[in-house]
Amino acid sequence: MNSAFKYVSTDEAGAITFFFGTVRNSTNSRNVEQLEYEAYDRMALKKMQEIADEACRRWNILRYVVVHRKGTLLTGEIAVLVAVATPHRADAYDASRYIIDTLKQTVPIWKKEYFDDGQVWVDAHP
Amino acid sequence: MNSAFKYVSTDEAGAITFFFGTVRNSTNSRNVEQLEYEAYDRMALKKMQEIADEACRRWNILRYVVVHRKGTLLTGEIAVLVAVATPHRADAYDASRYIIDTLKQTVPIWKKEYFDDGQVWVDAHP
Amino acid sequence: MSHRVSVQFFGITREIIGASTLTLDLPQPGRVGELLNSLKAQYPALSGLRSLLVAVNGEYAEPEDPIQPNDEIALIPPVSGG
Amino acid sequence: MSHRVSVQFFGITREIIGASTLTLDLPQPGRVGELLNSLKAQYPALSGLRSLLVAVNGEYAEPEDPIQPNDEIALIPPVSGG
Repeated sequence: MNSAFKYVSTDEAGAITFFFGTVRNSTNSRNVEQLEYEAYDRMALKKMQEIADEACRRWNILRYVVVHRKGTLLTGEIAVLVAVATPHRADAYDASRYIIDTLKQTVPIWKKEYFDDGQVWVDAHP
Repeated sequence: MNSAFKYVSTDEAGAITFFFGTVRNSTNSRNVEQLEYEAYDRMALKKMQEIADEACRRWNILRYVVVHRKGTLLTGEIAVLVAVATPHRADAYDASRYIIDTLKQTVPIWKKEYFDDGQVWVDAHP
Repeated sequence: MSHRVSVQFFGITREIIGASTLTLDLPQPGRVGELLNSLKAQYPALSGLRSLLVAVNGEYAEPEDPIQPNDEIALIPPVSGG
Repeated sequence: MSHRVSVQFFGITREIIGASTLTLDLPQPGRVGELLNSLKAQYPALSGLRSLLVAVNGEYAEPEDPIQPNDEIALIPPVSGG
């Protein structure tokens, strides 16, 4: 987090937003004990870069960081981080939200939730 | 920043947003050398609390931090920090933006910009 | 009959007035609008500001709101925090 | 005439197939839709997913897109990152 902040900081920035997706302890009131993220690495990195490039076309972005972890994560841990630095704050909010919304829709990463009584690939079934 | 993150982190949070307002090195292409913030302390704290309370009524906020610095700040320094933790990300973005937008409109804090050729109270005149 | 009120100034109004606090005599019961008009008459530069509000006890007040003795009064030029 | 393609599986499709990679014979020139149909016929549980896409060389592909030898093919069940 500190290194991401140092990286996006620049004298031209007036606004910096950070979004952290963290592991919640419950889904639909079932108790989540841990998560596991699996990724199609090559395509996930490519898609994340495409999303960041598109954000840079749409908004005046000075610097950004997008990171997604994989493997086993426990409650409270950070799964995804999006940091955006812009001259003015509307761009920082809009770009950050675009990046995380699009990432969740298109980047090939899969989340499995482990409950005390079973495990589920999130959103796999209708 | 780390202490703010630790404070807002909670096992029920799925999303945490941070907004940092930082000192930009230029305004209308004039070179800003430093800023000075002056506050009507008692009222500023009261107004910031009112804004946070209203945000907690409108959105499902688990934890928040709102901090505004005063005194002399140099380019790149953080002037204001808004951190919001919520179960779902839309609330974290909406609440964060509401808090900073309303803070800028209503909290009695004044910013003076120092240029190489003079100084100006921001937005004081039409 | 009049009463004295103490008024706080910040930012550009502090610089226009040349002081952080002034003690003024207001007709009793004073109103926020009267205070504003009296200050603008004494310090014409106040009228050049984009806006000028009065806070009474830490709350934005309307021109017709009364001012009581011991109220905490402050002039609020356009804010620019954040 | 047919050619062999290697297909990667992730998440729930990896569990349904029981493998991370399969080598399949496809009629030449194969199409994405044929690949999908052939897999769904062999593994009916794939049809129960909310969506099922195919990526060719790291790009989402349409059913009519061709599959060339040496293409990198992957089955993409509903994503849930973030």
